[in-house]
Amino acid sequence: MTVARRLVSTGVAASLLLAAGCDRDAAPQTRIVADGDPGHGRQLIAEVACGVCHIIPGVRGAAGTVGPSLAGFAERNLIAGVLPNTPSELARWVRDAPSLVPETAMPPMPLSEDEAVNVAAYLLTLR
Amino acid sequence: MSDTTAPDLPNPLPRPPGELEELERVWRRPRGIRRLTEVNNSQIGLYYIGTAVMFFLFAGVLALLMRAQLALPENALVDHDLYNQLFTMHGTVMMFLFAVPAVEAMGVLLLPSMVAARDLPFPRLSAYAFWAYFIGGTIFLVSLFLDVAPRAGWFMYPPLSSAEYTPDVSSDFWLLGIGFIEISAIAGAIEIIVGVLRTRAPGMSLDKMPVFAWVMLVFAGMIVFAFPAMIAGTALLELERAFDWPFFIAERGGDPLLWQHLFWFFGHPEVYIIFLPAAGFLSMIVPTLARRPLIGYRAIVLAVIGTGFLSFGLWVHHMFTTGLPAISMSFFSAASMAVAIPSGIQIFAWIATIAAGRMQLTTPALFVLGFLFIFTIGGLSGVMVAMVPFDWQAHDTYFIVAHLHYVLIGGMVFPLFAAIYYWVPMISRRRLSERIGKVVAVLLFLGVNLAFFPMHVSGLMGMPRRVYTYPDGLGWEVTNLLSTIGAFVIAAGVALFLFDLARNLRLSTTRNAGNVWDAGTLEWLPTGTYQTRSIPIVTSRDPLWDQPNLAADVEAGRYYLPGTATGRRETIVTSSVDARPQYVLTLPGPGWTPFFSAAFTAAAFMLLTVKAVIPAILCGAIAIGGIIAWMWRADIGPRAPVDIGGGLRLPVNITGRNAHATAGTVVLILCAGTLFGCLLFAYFFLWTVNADWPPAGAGAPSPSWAAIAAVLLLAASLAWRAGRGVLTSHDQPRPRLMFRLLVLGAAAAATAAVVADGVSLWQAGLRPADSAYGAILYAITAYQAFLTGALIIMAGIVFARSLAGRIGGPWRLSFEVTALFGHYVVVQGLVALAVTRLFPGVAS
Amino acid sequence: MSPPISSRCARAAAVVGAAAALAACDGPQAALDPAGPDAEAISTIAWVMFGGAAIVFIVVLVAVAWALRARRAREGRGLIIAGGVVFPLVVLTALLVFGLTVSSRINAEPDDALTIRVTGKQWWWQVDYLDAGEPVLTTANDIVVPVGAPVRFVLTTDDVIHSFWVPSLGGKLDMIPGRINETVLQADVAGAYRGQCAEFCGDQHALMAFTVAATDDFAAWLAAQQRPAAEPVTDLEARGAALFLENGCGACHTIRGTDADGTIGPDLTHVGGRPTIAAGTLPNNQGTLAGWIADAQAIKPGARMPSFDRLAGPELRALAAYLASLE
Amino acid sequence: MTAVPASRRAAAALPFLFAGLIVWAVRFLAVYGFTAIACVNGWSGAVPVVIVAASVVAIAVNGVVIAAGLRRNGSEAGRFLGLIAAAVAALSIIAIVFETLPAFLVDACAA
Repeated sequence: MTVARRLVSTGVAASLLLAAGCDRDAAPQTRIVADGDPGHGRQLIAEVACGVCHIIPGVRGAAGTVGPSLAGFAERNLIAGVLPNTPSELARWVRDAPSLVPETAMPPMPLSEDEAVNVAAYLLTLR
Repeated sequence: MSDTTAPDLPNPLPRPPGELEELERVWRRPRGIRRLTEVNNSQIGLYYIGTAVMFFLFAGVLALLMRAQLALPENALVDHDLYNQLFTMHGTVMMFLFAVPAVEAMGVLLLPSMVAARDLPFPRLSAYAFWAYFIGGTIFLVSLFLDVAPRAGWFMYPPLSSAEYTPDVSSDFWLLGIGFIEISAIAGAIEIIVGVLRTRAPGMSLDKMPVFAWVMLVFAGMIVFAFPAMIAGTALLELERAFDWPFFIAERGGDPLLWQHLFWFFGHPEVYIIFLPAAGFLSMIVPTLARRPLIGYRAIVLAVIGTGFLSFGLWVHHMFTTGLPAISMSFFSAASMAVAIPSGIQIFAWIATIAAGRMQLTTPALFVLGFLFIFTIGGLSGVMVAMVPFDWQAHDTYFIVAHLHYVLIGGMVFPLFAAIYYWVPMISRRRLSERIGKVVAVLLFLGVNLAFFPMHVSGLMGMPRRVYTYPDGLGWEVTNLLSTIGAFVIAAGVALFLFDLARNLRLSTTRNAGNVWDAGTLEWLPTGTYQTRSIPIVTSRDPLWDQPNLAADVEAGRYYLPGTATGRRETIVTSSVDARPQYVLTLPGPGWTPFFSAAFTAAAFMLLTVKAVIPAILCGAIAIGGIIAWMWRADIGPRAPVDIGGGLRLPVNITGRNAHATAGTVVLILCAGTLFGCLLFAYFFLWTVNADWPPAGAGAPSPSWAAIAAVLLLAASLAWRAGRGVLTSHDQPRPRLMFRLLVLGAAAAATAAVVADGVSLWQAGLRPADSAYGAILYAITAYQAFLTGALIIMAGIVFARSLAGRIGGPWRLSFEVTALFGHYVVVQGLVALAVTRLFPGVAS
Repeated sequence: MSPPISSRCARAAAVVGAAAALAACDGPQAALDPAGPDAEAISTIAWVMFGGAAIVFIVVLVAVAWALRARRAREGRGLIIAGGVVFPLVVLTALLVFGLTVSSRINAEPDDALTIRVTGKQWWWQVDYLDAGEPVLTTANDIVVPVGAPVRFVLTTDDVIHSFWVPSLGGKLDMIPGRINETVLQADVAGAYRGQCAEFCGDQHALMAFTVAATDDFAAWLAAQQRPAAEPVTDLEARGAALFLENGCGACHTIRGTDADGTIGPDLTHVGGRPTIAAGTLPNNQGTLAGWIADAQAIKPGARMPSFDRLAGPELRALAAYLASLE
Repeated sequence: MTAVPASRRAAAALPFLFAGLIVWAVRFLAVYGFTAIACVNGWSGAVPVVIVAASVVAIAVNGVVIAAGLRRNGSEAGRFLGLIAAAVAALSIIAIVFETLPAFLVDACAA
C-alpha cells in the first residue's frame, strides 16, 4: 500500500477510533453459558500472548496470523475442525491441544485447569 | 494643522503634484503570474509566513496520527515504518520548515515598516531565500507520500542514518533537502543583519531601536554562527553516504559523536533562534496592551544578547548519556543554568510592564498569559534536565518530549499566535475576531497542557521517545490517552483559528485596518506598497506615542524622501549606531531571476538526492546563470547626489567600507569562516579519537607543494590589492588591461593553490575513502575548492563588467566585494595549509 | 502480547501549581520507583527539583496575577532585578552545588565488581559475563545479577547507537560504535526490573527491551548457565533438536553442546529458562516460541529472524518443545 | 542632521558590545578543549588548576570591559552601548563563575 493511502486510511481510522472511544471493556454478551470468569480469561490470554498466533477481538495487539482468527469463535461448531466446541472441550484444548489433535501446530499452553476454564469462557463470548 | 505644530520638518507642504503617483508607480506590485517576480520584503514576508503556517498544519497532522497510534497500548493504526517516518518528518518540518522560517518571515514582514525603511537592502536575496524554501520544502513534504521520507529521526544520528543502515535515498532527502533550506535561512539572515544595522530611519539610534529589531539582529547573528555547523555536518554525512568518506565510521577512524557535536552545536542555539524572535514579539505586544513603554528595555537588550551567546555553550547537554568525562558535562550543566538568568530577566521585565500599566484581556493578551504559564513550566523542566544525573533518567524519554513542547509551544507558538492576532490589522482590511480568538486561546491552552503535561509522567514511568508502540501494563496507558485527547483539543483550536482567518483575513497592506491597538511603534504608520509616504526622523522608542502628529506628517510627505529621488525603488542607508543618513540606496524592482535561480537550485539539490547527477548539474548551471544575471545588474553604480528634504543631499549608491554590499559580504564571510571552523573542529576532534594521527601507512604530503600553494595564495592577495590600486588611482570610467590581468591572475593563483594542495594529497597516496584522516583532509581541500569556485565566478563577473565598461573609478562595488571575498579565501587557504601540514608533526 | 509484569500506580499525586497532577507511579520501568543506589540518588534530586520548581512556578504565577491587578506599579526596575536576576541566581547556584555534589557520589567507582558486557544489536541485547575481560557465559536479553552488589556494565554496540537503560536501577548510557562505555548499577532489592533501549535505533526500536533480575542465588544461577544445553528427553524434543539443525537455525544461533554455533542471533543454550523472548517482546512459553518461529516478521518486522512459514504443525511444535526444554 | 561618514569607531561598536561574551566564549572553548585533551592523555591533575586560572584571567578581562563600558561617554547611543557592554560583561562573569564551580566539586576525568 502506498503511504498516501495508508495516511488516508489511518486518518479515517483515527477519527473512528476517537468517535468510538476505547473499546477495552466492551466485551460482547455471551450466548453459551460457561463456567469461569471471562474477564480473567482475557487477561490470561494477554499474559501468555495467544495473540502471537491468533486474531482475538478484545485483546489488544492480538493480531497473529499463524493460526486461525478467533473472531466469532462462539459461533463455531468445531474446534480445529475436529472437536465439538463446548466449554469443557475448549478448556482442555487451550491447555493441551496436541493431546486432542496430534497434527496441530498449537503447543500446550502454561495454564492451570481453572485458568483454562476462564480462557475458554472468554473465547466463548466472541460472537 | 501640522504646519503649526512642527514647523521645522524637512519638506514643506504642499507636495508637488505627481510626486505620490510617481512613488506608487515605482513601487507598484506586479500582477497575475508576474507576482512570482515580486521581491519587496513586505510582500515576500506574507508569502513566507503563509507557507510556514502551511507547513505547521502539515506537521501538526502528522502529530495527530502519531498521537492516535499511541492512544492505546499495542495499537495497530500505524505500522513501525510509517510511524518512524511520521516522527522524523514531524520534528524536521516543525523545526526547519515551520519554526525558523516563521520567525524569519515575521522579521522580513515587520522589519521594513518597524524601522521605516522602504525596504531592506537585498530584496532579491529575500525572494530567492523564500522561493528556495517554498520549493525545497514542498518537495521534501512530498517525499512522505512517495514512501521515501527520512526515517532516522530529525537528529539523523549516524550510523543509523548512514549508507550501511539506511541504504535507500530517505536520508539523502533529509541531508540535501534540509542542508539546502539552511542555506536559504542564512540568506535571510544576511538580509536581516544588514537591514537592521543600516536601513533604520534617521535618528533611530541603537538605543531607540524597537526590541524586535534587536532580537532579529541577534537571531540573524545566531543563524550565521549556528547554521554553518549544520551545513558542515550534513555535507560530511552526505559525502560519507555518497562517496564512502568515513567521517562517522568507527572502524576507519571516524566517530559517530562528531555528528552529534556538529548537530547540537547547531541544534541547541536553534531553540533560542526560535525563542528570541518570539520573545521579541512579546516585547512589542506587551507594552502596547499595557499602554506603557516597555519597562527594562536595557535589561531586555542585555538578556537577548546574553541568551544569544550563552546558548552556544550548551550543546553538550544533549549528549549527557554518551559517556563524556564528568567535568565536561558539568561545564554544560553550569552553562545551562547560566542561560536561565537572561530568560528570567525577560519574563520579569514583561511582568513589570504589565504591572506598570493596565492590560486589557484581549486575544493577544490571553496568548501572552498562556505563554508565561507554559514557557515557565518548560523553563523549569529545562533546568531539571540540565542537571546531569537527572538527565540520565529523563534523556530520550517522554519527559523530554514534554519539556521541548512546553518550551517550543510556550516559547514560540503562543507568541506567534499573539503576534498574528496583534499584527493582522497591519496586513488585512479587517482584524481577526476577538470572540473567536479568545476561544482559540483557551482551547490551545487547555489542549497543550492536557497533551504535554502527562508526558512528564509517561517519561518518568520509563517510556522512551520514538517508540511506535508500547506494551500494556507498564502504567503508561492513562497518560498516553490523556495526551492524545489533548492533541485533538489543540487541533480543534487550530481549526477554529483557520476558520477565523478564512472569515476575517482580507490581505491588503495599503488599506489595512490601521493602528487598532493604538500602538507606539512605526509599523503602525499609514502605509502603501512603498511603506511610509515619507521616512520619519525618530526621536524616541515609541514615536507614535511621543510625536503626536507623526502619522499625519509622514503621510503628508513632510519627512525625508517623500517621493522617489532617483526614479527607482530606493531607501535611505543610515549609520549603524547613530542612524545618521549616509546615502540613498537604489533597490531592485520585480524580476524573474530570484524565482528561477531558486527553482533550479532546488531542482539541482533534489535531483542529487535521487542520484540524477547530470540533470542536477544542468539545473545547478542554470541556477548559477540566473544568479550571474542578477549580480550583473546588482551594481548600477553611483549616481549624482539627491535631495531628500531639509536641504540634505545624499550620495546615491556609494562604494567601499560603508556600502551595504560590503556589510553583506562581511556577514557571508563570517558564515563561511564558521563553516571552515567546523571543519577544523572535525579535524581536531578526529585527532583526539585516533591514537595514530596520521594513521599508520598514510602518506605525508610533500611540504614543497604546500609551500607553493601558500606562495600562490599570497600572490592572489597581492593581486587583489594591486587591482584595487589600479582601479582607484586612475579615476576613469574604463580601467586598463592591467586591471583585468590582475583580476584574472588573482583568481588563477587562488585556483592553482587549491589544485596544488589537492595534488599533493593525492601524490602522497592519501585517498579520502581510506580513513577519517584522508577524508577530513580532502573535505577541507574540497571546501577551499568550493569557495575558490565561487570566487572564480565573481572574478569572471568583474572581468566581464570591466570589458563592458560597467566598472571603473567610484563604480567598483562589485570589485570591492570580490576582492574582500578573495582575501578571505586566501586567509582560509593559509590556515588550512598550516593546520593540515604542520599540526600532525606538532602532535606527534 | 505483553510480558507478564503487573503495574501498580499507587503513590499519591503531588499537585504542581494549578495545572495538573504529577503522579509518581510505581512500575517495573519507573525512574521514581528506585531499587538501587543510583536510581535512589537521582530520585532524591528529582523530588527536590520538583518541589523547587513548584515554588518557583507559584512565585511567577503570583507575580503575574499581581501585575494584572496592579495599576501603574512603579516597582519595575526592582522587580526585574529581584525576580529576574537575584532570585534565579540564588536558586540556580544552590541547585548547581547540590547537583554536582550528588552526581559526584553517583560517579563513584567500586574496586571490584561483577562485570557484564552488554552489546546492543538491532534489536536485541547480547549479554556476556566477563571474568578478567574474557567471557565466561554468553546469553541474551534477560540479565541476572546478584542482589546488593555493584555490577559493572561494559556497553558496546555491533551496529548503530543504542542506549542501555534500567530506570529502577539508574540512568541510561549510550552504546556507541567505536567506544566502550561503562556504568555501575546495583539492585538492592530482589526482583525483576524492565529495561529498554532509549536511543532510536531503527525499525524495531520500540521492541528492544530486556529484563534485569536480581537474585540472592547468583552463583548457582551462573553455574547452571555455564553448563551445556540439556539433552532432549522426549521424542518430541529430540525431533525438535534435529529440526533445529536441519532448518539451519544453527547458522545464526548457538546451543552449546550441539553443532549449532552461529553468532548472529541470541545464544539459545538456556533459552527455556528466560522470562521473555524476542528482546522483552513476548512472554516465554511454547506457544510464543512456536508463534515467533513461524512468523517473526509479523511480530517484529525487519528483525533478522526470518519467518519459518514452511514448517508443518507438529514440526513447529517440536521445535518449540525443544527450545522450551533448554532451561 | 547631516550626512556623515561612519567612523571606524562605529564599526568597532558591535564587537565592543559583545566583548564580555566573546571573552566568555574564548575561555569556554579553551577550557573545554583542554579538558578533552587532558582526559585523553591522563593529565587530570592539571584540569582544575587550568580551569581556575582561565576563569581568573577571563574575569579580570571582563572587569576591564565593565570599567571601559561605564566610562564610555559621547552620544546618548554611545553611553547606552557602554552600559550594555558593561552589563554583558557582568553577565559573562556570572556564567564564568558558574562554569568554574565544577572544578571544585567534580572529579576531573571520571566517566
